[in-house]
Amino acid sequence: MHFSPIFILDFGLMAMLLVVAFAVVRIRSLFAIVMLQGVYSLLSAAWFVSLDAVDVAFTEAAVGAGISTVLMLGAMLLTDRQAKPIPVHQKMGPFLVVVVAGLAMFYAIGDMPAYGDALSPANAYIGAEYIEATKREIFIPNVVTAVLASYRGYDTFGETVVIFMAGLGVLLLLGLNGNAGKWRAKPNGHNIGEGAPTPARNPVENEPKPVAKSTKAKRTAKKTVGVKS
Amino acid sequence: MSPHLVLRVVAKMLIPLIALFAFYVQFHGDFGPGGGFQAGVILAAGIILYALVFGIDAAKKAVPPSWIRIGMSFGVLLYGGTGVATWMLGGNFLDYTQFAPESTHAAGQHWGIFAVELGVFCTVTCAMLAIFYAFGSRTPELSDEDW
Amino acid sequence: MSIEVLQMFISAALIVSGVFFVLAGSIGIIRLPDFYTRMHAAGMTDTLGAELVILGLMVQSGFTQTSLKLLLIAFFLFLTSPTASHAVANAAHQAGLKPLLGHFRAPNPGEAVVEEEEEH
Amino acid sequence: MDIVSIFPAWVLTHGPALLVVLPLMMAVLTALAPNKNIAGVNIPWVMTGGTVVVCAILAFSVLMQVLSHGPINYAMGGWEPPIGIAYYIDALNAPILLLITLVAVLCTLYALPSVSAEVEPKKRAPFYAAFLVSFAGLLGMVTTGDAFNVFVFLEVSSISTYVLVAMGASRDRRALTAAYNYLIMGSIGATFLVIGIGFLYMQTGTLNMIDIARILQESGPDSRVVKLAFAFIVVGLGLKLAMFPLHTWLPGAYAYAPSFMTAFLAATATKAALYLLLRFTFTIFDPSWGFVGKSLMYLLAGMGILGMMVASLQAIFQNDLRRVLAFSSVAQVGYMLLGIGMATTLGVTAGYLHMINHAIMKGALFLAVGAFWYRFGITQVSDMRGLGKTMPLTMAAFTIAGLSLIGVPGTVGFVSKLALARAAAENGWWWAIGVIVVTSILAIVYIGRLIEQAYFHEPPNQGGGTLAKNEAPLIMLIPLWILAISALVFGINAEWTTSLARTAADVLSGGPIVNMPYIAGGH
Repeated sequence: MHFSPIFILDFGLMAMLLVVAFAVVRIRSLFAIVMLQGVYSLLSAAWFVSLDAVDVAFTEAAVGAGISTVLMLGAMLLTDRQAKPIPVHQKMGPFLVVVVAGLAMFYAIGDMPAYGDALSPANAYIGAEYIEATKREIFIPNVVTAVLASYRGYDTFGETVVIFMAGLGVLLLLGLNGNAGKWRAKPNGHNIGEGAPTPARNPVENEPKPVAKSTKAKRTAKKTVGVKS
Repeated sequence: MSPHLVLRVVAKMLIPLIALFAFYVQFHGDFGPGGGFQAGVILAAGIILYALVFGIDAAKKAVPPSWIRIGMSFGVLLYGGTGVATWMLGGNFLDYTQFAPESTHAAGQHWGIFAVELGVFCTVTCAMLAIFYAFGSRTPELSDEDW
Repeated sequence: MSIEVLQMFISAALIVSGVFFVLAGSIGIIRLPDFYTRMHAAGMTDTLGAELVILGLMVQSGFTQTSLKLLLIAFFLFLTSPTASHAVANAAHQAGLKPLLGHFRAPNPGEAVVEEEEEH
Repeated sequence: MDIVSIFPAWVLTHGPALLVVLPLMMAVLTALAPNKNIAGVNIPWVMTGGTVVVCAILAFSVLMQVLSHGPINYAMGGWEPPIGIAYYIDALNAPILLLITLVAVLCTLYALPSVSAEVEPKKRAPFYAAFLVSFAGLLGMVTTGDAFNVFVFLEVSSISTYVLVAMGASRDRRALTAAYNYLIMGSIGATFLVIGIGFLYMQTGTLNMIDIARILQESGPDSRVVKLAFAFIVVGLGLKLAMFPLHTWLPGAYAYAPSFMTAFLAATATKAALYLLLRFTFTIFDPSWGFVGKSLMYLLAGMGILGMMVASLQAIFQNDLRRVLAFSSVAQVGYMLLGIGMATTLGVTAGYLHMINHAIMKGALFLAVGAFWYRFGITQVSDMRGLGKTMPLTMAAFTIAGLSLIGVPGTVGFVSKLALARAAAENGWWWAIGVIVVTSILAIVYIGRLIEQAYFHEPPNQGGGTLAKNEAPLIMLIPLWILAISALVFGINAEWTTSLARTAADVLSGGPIVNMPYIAGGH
């Protein structure tokens, strides 16, 4: 095993990813977690560059480190600044799943092709053909774009629909003006159910307080505490 | 005087450049890294920066929420419409060669890729803004002391 | 001395000094006592250190497209890093975070400097 | 063949792609449609209804074509597989396409009153759009012959389903937690699936299912990467199809989703995932390989049996009407897994048949429950008192479907349980027959409880007198009764459904794709 700069870079980045991932799991301040996730994204973007996956790195940097950090911060402002502690017994299940999945992957390492092996099936079969065929059939220098938009354009269509659906889902559930969730469904006849709210009761009455107001109050409360301490 | 004078000045300088970069990434995607996804995110980031610095109401004046649903749908329609157009021309779904079957340099492919990337761009920009507006609007406003 | 060697030396000098500032800034972030002073160190890392490294790289690549791109990066860093430092420090100030003041009072101008330790 | 020649040639060639693209495009247009009624016509509903009807016709043409001319290949973008994405439809997935589209037609019919009672007026257009996206996603999952495309459409259908489940929040706020739970579990499942597909790609270098199968046949089962891929894919799909210990998302999602969505989900979503499980285990992997055969027998059949027992018991102790049926769904998935786990032609036939039949009866049950809510706001079992008098037609359809769930002779439930028992006997799994009998008795308990409440109790007093008779509107009764009657028709004359299931199982055993060896009999 030779310690080329690329090798050291790869391992250094992976080690940093690991450290950041542990920090994200351990820390309970949501603000710090959001920031660390941005750090994680930037690190993985750097790692993708070292793997020569520039397009992926670009996406990761733009989406992971850029916009999702802002969106997470926006979401965090509406909730709280601290995560609630989770009792250990609730953590055991996910922990076991992670350990088992990780061990399974370790089990398979022996039969995986070597890192960067040009003759591995993933690189030699369709991968190589894409590179050849793009030159021959599409005439654009960026093979990634050719695969994404033409050879596997149908997948990208599906992904576009996923993004559309994400936006539509937000529109449906939250609304763009922050006033969703007040409307109540009513049965069309007599309501004799226990679970459903009766039509006689005023639905606004037992609404929780408007979210924005309560978080605001909480925030100012936190702030004064922060200054005093 | 606003405590954010510096931020405002710098943001005013940067936002047009961010938008320009988004379009560069969009239209240069055939040659360098990039494409509709990245470009859409970058443009949305520019608008979000505007919202953060100048307030979400100003951003809503610049990019009204009513555009968002239309923009999102338009993107998917453009993508799917490209496929429908290839159907009309007698090919399979998304078979871009139908646009210019005689071309030796795959002009049809270029047109098809251009159209679908534009569709992705529209959808991504508007979806990102939709999410941001939805979360951003739930606080009364992003007032100064919050940032 | 040929132009290449000169180029090399200038770029090396720039990069080394940039790295020095980055190192100093990093140590500063760890060692300095409070938020504002750390901010100072961090701002230096971002702005001066990074700018000098980029300048060095520009000198190394000569008049090429890469150099132009580096110039753009330098320009954006020059704009954004100080702004970011300013925004963070300003936010801390707005939120009411007081800077940590030392045990020594600044002497009035004209008076002799008397080193007088205050009681804790 | 006569029926095939009705359709124009273009539809026959491009129908499979149109089947998925049409609802997607219409979803987008529906999202832009006005929410208000124009000239008394509910525009989003008409658009949705038209789309699903056209899709049902297309699915029918696809099925007829597959049955008469053999499998359909369709290369997206004109790129032949393996370089491009291909659709591959044979007798295994064509019936599921028809099933999904027909259920969607019935559910959409039912949705007109149901959605106007349950969804905020200004959100109806995007709601229908989300439904169409979910529908298209399921169709895409089933039609595609490309392993990664499966994941893409799984995401398309899942994300829209999470949103639709959360839309139940206007009825019960717990819908939000249920949707969140579903989101987390579903995302974990999708992650497992995509990791598994990634490992398959690592081993074979291709994503086309047929190509993967060919390469795996050449290289053999010895690679650990293949085993790992299999494990990840089974776990991922297991989460999606609510295999027993991974079913925790299902009761909540079914209990709090809007009524018509619950019926649609229960009748289609797990079926599509089950189809994928069949496709992956039997076509891409090979049941004659030791690890595949063993996990079919021990894991799938074992978990199926456990699920049948435990979920049936849990169903007995539920107070929420839809939770009873949801736990029963988990149990019924167990029946299907038991059939598939036998890995014999008879077993797979029985599992497949039960999949179709379960869609019919569970669809009817959930539609009826939705009608109960629509008229009386009923969600709890104890509120069902006297429904036999107040909603006689709805309750009759509910009873037919309930009896079918128990497995009373003359209903579809009996047909598939009998087929399953036969397959078990042929396999020598006598204990499995015992389990089937026991769970059927448990089904008598939990369904009997509901029917007893409805018929042997007086309607509650409401405002002085007893509750007046108030039948569900006709447009809700029609789809309900179509399902209930088909539960009887296919129960008495099961030839058509059985032959469909049989052809599907033959596809797996005969293997027109590549000559897949297929284990027959027990091992």
